[in-house]
Amino acid sequence: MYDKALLKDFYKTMVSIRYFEETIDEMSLKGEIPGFVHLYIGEEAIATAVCQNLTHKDYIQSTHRGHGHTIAKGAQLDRMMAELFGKKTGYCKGKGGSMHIADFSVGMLGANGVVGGGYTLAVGGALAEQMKGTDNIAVVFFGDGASNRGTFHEALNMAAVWKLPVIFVCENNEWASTTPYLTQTSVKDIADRAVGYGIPGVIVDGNDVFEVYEAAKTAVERARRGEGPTLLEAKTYRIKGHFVGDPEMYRTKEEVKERFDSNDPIKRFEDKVLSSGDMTESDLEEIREEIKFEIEKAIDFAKNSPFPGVEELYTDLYV
Amino acid sequence: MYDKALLKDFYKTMVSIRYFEETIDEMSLKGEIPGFVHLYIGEEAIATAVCQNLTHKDYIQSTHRGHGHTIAKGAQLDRMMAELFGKKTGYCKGKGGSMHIADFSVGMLGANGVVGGGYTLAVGGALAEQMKGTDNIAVVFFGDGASNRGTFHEALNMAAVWKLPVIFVCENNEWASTTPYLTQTSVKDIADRAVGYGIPGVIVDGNDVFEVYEAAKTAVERARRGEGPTLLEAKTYRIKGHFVGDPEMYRTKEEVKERFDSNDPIKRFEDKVLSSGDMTESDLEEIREEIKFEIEKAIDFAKNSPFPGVEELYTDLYV
Amino acid sequence: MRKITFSQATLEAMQEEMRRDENVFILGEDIARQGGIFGQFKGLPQEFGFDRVRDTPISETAIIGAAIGAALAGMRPVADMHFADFMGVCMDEIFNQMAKIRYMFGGQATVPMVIRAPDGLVRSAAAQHSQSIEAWFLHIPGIKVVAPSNAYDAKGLLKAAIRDDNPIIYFENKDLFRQEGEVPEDEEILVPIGKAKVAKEGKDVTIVSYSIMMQNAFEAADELAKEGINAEIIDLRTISPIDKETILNSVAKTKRLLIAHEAVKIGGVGAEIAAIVAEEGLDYLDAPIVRVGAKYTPVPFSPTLEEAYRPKTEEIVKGIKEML
Amino acid sequence: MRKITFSQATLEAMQEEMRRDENVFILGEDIARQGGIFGQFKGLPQEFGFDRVRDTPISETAIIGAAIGAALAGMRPVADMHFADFMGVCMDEIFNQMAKIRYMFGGQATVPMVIRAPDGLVRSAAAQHSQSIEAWFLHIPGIKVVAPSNAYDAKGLLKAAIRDDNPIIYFENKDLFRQEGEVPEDEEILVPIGKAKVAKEGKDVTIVSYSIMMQNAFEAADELAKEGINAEIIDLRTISPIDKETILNSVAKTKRLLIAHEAVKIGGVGAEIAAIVAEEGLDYLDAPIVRVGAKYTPVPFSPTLEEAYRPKTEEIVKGIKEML
Ligand SMILES: Cc1ncc(C[n+]2csc(CCOP(=O)(O)OP(=O)(O)O)c2C)c(N)n1
Ligand SMILES: Cc1ncc(C[n+]2csc(CCOP(=O)(O)OP(=O)(O)O)c2C)c(N)n1
Ligand SMILES: [Mg+2]
Ligand SMILES: [Mg+2]
Repeated sequence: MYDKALLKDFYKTMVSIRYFEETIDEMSLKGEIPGFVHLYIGEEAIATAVCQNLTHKDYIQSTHRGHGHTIAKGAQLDRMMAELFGKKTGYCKGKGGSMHIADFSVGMLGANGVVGGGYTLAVGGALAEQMKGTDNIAVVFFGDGASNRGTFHEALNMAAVWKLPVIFVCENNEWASTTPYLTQTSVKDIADRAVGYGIPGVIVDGNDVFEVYEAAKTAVERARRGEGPTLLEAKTYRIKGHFVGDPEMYRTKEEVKERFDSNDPIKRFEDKVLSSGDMTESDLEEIREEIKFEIEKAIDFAKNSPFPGVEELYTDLYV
Repeated sequence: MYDKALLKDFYKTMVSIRYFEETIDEMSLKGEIPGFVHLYIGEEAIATAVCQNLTHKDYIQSTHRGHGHTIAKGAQLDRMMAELFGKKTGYCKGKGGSMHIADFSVGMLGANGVVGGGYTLAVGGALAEQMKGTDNIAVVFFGDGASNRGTFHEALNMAAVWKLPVIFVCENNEWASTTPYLTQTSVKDIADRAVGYGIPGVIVDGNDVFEVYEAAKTAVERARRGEGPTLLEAKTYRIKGHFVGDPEMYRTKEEVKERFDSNDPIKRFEDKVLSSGDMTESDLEEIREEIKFEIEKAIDFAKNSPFPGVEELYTDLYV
Repeated sequence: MRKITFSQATLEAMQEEMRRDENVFILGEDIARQGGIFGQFKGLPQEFGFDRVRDTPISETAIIGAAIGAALAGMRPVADMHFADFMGVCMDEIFNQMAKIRYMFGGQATVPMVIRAPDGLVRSAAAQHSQSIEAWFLHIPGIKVVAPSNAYDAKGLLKAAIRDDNPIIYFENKDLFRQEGEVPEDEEILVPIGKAKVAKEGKDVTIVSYSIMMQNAFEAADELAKEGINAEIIDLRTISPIDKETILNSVAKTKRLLIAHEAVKIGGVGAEIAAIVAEEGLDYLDAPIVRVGAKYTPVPFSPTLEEAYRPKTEEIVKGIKEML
Repeated sequence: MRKITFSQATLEAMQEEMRRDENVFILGEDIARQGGIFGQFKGLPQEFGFDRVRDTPISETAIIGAAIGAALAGMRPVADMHFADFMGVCMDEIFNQMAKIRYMFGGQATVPMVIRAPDGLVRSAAAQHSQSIEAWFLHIPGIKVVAPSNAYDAKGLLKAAIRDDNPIIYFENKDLFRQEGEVPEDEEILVPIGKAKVAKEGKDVTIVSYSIMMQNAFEAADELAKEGINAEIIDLRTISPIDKETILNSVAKTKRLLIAHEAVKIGGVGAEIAAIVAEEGLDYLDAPIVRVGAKYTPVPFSPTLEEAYRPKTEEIVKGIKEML
């Protein structure tokens, strides 16, 4: 069904995100990475599948939980790692960190420390492309919690009424920090909110890279054709604490383990491609080794890079 | 069907609003009323019918177009008029004016110069009553244009998820300033947005005082029973310019005249009660005379009241 | 020389910049169909189309957010705020996104956009439609802030702002819109951002002002001239970054400083200017600094109270007389 | 005396006030289930229920709006902002509604509410989670602003704020939460709003500060004492309204003034204080005023840059030495 190159891409991206994050989880707990770090482990299929439909000319707006989006959009692991370490060689020269990671060269226009801060910026990116007459599009990722910010409403209305090429991807991982989403969100399916804007609202299994890929593809094609926005809700689950160091008093370890064991998107992918025979165990192993090696290089790069000097405090403030 | 006292109330309120506003339209054009003035003429049935279901213990949050809501909630015409004139005897001692008219003694918690500023305050009023265990409720009026503010979304979600006794009344008069609502609003029926919050969304003919009354009654009872919010969309039409002095270059006089002649809520009421025989022409005439007299008194009161002295600049800033 | 209104001057600035660069566009509420509350956009959609002169929903956060996003995507948006008072609605977009994106992302981005913010008192518009809030933005690194006091500067600062690659807030006083001023016709007018202007030379006292209060400054100077007091007047033009040098040079000469703005005195831009001089020019001073600004209340509606609230020429005159 | 953390002090304030008055309640994101990022709400829902200690959606405008509405309806809400940085999201509610409702409606309303706003630098939280923005609110009539510097004041100011009938913003520095201070156990602690405190008497120079920078002020004073310089330290406690009298009295005595805060120096609270003294106490001054504040950039992430950004004790010491 899917050609092997695509399958390899899926796997490579998902595994890159997983290994990258497992590493920074460790580094962050050891105190080598400063600041707040939010992990995407268990949600890899979403960024992977959505971004697979995008080119570097398309834009994405990300969240506080942005490593997955950044990797999936095509950023290099070494410069990402350096940024997380606060080093001068990082994408943001150490000024951003995990919560503000960005790689403009591949259309990744930034993680965002403000929940719900990305919607309207994505609308603006889409507006620019519409005005320029390209078929480039913008995608904004956001959480279930973020879906209750007022910016959601303003952005969806504006995008819908102007038929902008923008896709709103809700990563419903059932938790907003310590809040189970249903306790503060008035609809079970956030995709239902599409009705209020007269646009398609689509629900997918966010841990099935294939399902996300197909739905995203439909939305992306629609946007490129000039038919306007789509609200895509990917159902998933937050495996890690809200941030590295979260004591997670609000749920049990068992609940998490059960959800992960039964629904790890990478495992599901592996099972599927192995049983269909589309990939072999050694195909997968090869990719895993390759990524491990890259992560090691990235760590070396980050560790061996210098911190920015104080003389850089005032650079990049104004043009 | 309706008892005569209720019919009289409907008529009295609608005519009070109409005459009050016709008077201030004139006064404002003559320069006797300072500041921005927005008229509610042609939309009287909505405030009238909704507020008929409320007591002075219920709260309303109003808009920049707030005279109708204020009168319907039970404020006195003389103190309102004085406020519009900027006089010391006004409800806000001259500090508020038309855009900030309020009468806390009857639960009218203020017009608002910020479009969409009232939603969340109404939510708070409803929350307070819920916490206190009363069956008082809050109502917020807002326009079609205001329905695109982010505050709409945050307020409706919060109200829905907490099952607060608050009613969101959209006065869809087809215009937001110079903007025909469909050019900037992504749904034809704003009531459809209720789907995104899992609450009832109800559409009524806003120029039919009876239809609004019944729908509001259902919503009010639901709220008082603790079953949560309703989004009520009343379809109407803005007869006057956006503000007094608006050159109205964006639509024709003919369009407006046709819409008013065919659909004046007061005329529709008169036709109905006369043809049903529930009221007589002299019943109506008596009420009209009474209101005219009251308006004259209100004008006298306002004109003869003093302006606030400069020593009042600093009063009422802090408790 | 040709006289045009301040409003017309801003319109010409838009026209010239939109003709020069097709990436410049403007978005805001009721700007196209209506032509702007102050007529400041009249004719623009007819020349540039309703795409580049774009009416929006009542969604200030989306207006500013979309402008930021479009700027990141290579456009040069101008976003109209309708009334400066509504900047609270999109304050997060302004201070956490627009102002920080370039720095936070290590210079990867430029955010060339202008926010047009009509501010100030206008006949009894009351608490939520009359404010001057420029001081907030002085305290936010990453933004530049300008405020013209006359038609010439209105044109020159707006054109310069549109060409600047940084995010800029352009405060335009609502009462100035209808006022006329000299603006030469066949000349490219660009007022440099970051430089104050000595609007009148003098030797006895320095008055620093900007926007509409410049008129009070001139009135006060005329008044004082009758008594032989020769005031120097500095028009700040740019509020952030403040042109310290011009101010300090003037105070070095005059030994006295009064700052006047329409915004509330406490915590206003005048505080920063006074502080700069108290830090870097204290020895110049022969008299206490005086600040003139609005009283510390929300803007009241009633004409009598609005007048009491408003900072006045007499306060400038009185303040200066007390220094001498 | 008993020592407790700043965080514990705020918790006790909440407990005592919620016990005293059933109309007091608190709402905010992740405060009940989590107990607060800084543990500052631990145990509250267990005692007062999840109704009065209320987790909310991620909807800052609705949180503040609902608090205002509830206050109008007779409750005494405390709204938690999670991070002060998010106040931009609900700035309209804060400055156009909360601050103006009483005045605009001619005194018909009271708005007894408290916004708790954790602010300041905390290990590399970066541009959007590290800011100190109290200066904006000084410029907004109708609000009071307080900022405790230690556990005792944290308790006393929070209790006083909850009892005050005006809207109050309570800035609590994130780095202070874990620090301990002396707080007597069986005593009602109420710190009066509007009064600064002379935290240390001295005669050679006045240091005005508040919140976490008070610690640098003390460090600097110790440093200076070694060289025989005796600094007086004023803890502002209330940022709006500023207690002019205490400041002016001190400067009259010491003849020298340094103001230190963690917020960006330009346009900060220090500017207003410097301006007050340049206006009303210029003759007292024997040396230029000095302000110490953060550098004029967004807060950078990297530890090296964050350190460069942060205002430091040495700057206070150096500033004072240069005065003498
Ligand atoms: C405007 C704003 N409010 C609150 C926060 C604090 N905060 C950070 S992440 C988060 C939860 C976000 O939940 P969700 O949107 O579901 O994303 P997830 O973390 O689950 O990926 C909160 C409340 C913030 N950063 N910005
Ligand atoms: C936040 C905000 N944005 C813009 C405005 C300017 N404005 C005042 S009324 C109005 C139109 C409102 O339209 P609608 O909500 O439909 O109410 P209507 O005037 O039709 O009753 C606008 C744009 C404002 N007052 N507040
Ligand atoms: Mg989530
Ligand atoms: Mg309307």
